[in-house]
Amino acid sequence: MPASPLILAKRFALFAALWLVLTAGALDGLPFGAAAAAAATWTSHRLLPADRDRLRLHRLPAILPRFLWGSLSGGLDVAARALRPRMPIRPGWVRYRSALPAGLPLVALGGELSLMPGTLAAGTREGDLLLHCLDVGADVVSSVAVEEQRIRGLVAP
Amino acid sequence: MIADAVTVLLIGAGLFFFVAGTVGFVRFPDVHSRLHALTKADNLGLGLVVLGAALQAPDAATVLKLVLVWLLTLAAAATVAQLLARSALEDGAP
Amino acid sequence: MTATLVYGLAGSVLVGVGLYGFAVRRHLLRQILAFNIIGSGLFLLFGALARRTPDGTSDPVPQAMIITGIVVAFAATALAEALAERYQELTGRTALEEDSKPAPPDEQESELRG
Amino acid sequence: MIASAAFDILLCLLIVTVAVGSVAARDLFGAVALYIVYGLLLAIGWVRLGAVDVGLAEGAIGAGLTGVLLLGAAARLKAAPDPPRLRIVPLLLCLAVSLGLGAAVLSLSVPQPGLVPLVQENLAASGVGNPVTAVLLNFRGWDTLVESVVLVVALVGVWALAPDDLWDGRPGAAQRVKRDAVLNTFGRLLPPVGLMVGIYIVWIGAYAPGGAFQAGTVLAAVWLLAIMAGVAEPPPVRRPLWRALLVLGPAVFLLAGLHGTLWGAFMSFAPAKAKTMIMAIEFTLTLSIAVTLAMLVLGRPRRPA
Repeated sequence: MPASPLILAKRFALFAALWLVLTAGALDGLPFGAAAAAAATWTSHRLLPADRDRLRLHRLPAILPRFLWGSLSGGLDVAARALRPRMPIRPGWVRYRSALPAGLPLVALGGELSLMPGTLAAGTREGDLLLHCLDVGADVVSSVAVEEQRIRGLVAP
Repeated sequence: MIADAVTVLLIGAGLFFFVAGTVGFVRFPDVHSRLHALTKADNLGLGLVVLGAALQAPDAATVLKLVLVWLLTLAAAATVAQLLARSALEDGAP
Repeated sequence: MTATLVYGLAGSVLVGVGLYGFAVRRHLLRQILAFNIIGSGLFLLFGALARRTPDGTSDPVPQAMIITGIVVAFAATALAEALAERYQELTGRTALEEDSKPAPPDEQESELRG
Repeated sequence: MIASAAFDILLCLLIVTVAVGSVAARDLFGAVALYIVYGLLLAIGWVRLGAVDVGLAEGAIGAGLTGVLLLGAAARLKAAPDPPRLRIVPLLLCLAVSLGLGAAVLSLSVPQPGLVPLVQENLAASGVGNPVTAVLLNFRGWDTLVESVVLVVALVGVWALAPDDLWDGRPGAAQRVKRDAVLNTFGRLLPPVGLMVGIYIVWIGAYAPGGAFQAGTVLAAVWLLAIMAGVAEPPPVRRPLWRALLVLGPAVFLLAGLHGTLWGAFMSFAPAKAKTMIMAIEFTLTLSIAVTLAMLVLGRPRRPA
């Protein structure tokens, strides 16, 4: 499998940045950091071949505000439902046919949905994403479609 | 002084969401609804605690490290929630 | 000083809890768990006493010995678990025989050969 | 002061309650699950005692790896009927042991400097700034050397329990995980990040809490994750390279100790060289510990279920 040097370099830079965050840029740690980042890049190439660009991390800042907003409203929503005496939940299942391919893109969508208000992914069945909803009355499908677009921008199919 | 007050406020709010998530975990009727309570409320709770702790951090590196802790926990929560939801489904939970 | 007392007493109680579990429960996995509770209770007792320094810093020598102990306890747990599993494969049992009523010797032998 | 004492008391009550729950639990799975919770709570207790190195080791090894090992065992061992019984005589005996230990704690609670001044005086000569690492790898390097050998011996013991016809096999049982499933994808993403964190924990061990055992556990954990996710295969127990990895750390440790005989005595490091020696031992030991711990969790070669 031909590895793209550019993608390997990007991954190396990402791991090196992780090292700098962990060590607060300590100078005597740099040789160890370089070796660690090289080893991590090799491992990541073994596990996820660096033949195409899978993550477009430069798009992360663009979707961050909505993610934070979703986290906030998801937490508030579930806290309100849990604490109210009548506990207004209507749990149920929704199947969603996603255009995203299996593997990282679909798993990323499932993970994202599991942190957003009202939805929880439970893998796929016959290619459909199985979603557990805390309130089946809400318009789940259209909000899932919005999330799908955001993930599509971040994770290359 | 103001930073200290905001820290107390943020961490207090974070703890509130941890408690709310635990209440949901106890009250909700089935495995999958309980997973909702744990993922959403704890995600927000930890985020608020991290924010509160970041205000006390001596330098930017510590803030970044705290954010890293939050991100890794989120990734773990998002993955484990899916795995548990799947395994409960296959075990025949409604 | 309070921390030494609180955690030292908790360690003492844990040793008792683990010992009781080890004495009363028969399943080998439960005995392994109980043995680990005894061990961690002793570590806690040791670590709490390591905190008796006048300025409240923790003595590093006991800390190092406890870390060594935790790792050795894991190695022993892994070996004990492997023995328990093999014992079940060979005899079909998950608990050692009670000392008060030993199995007849010929039966024991045939089980071990099978 | 009062608030922190209240927290300690509450935490200890919780620890003891969970331990009792683990001993009294009806099913094996529940007993192991409570034991994992118990280990994590203990780790918090260690942090409260100012023993962060121990807290890391307890959380990673005592709760994490032991938990994975025993959850596997709970699935493989039959659940024989074993109702929790209340037996008066053992109860009284165990109570007596606890009371005796408690009395010892009460009688010993006089402030003692212990070995803290001695370690502080010699810290500069040890080559590292973290006193726990200095004790583990320099002042009491003997203990740690023998301990690293104990790990390998335990693994030999586990392997020796394999039936003859399975001896050549891969440790553990084969994992079947669907490609592109959630676990499979996670197992492809996390290991490189875990590798970075593991190497960071060995490196920081020279200055602050961390070190070979905690780092080795992190590396073992991500390797086990990759194996369980079906993206890596454990090597057959006969592979020479992997056997060399198992003994690399103890061997380097032993050589460093022998080198010390030139300087004065076995296991003594010249202060000028101590840092380099300790780093060389720490990194090779981390590698060996990681492989050994993971193989101890995987166990002997097994027949597919």
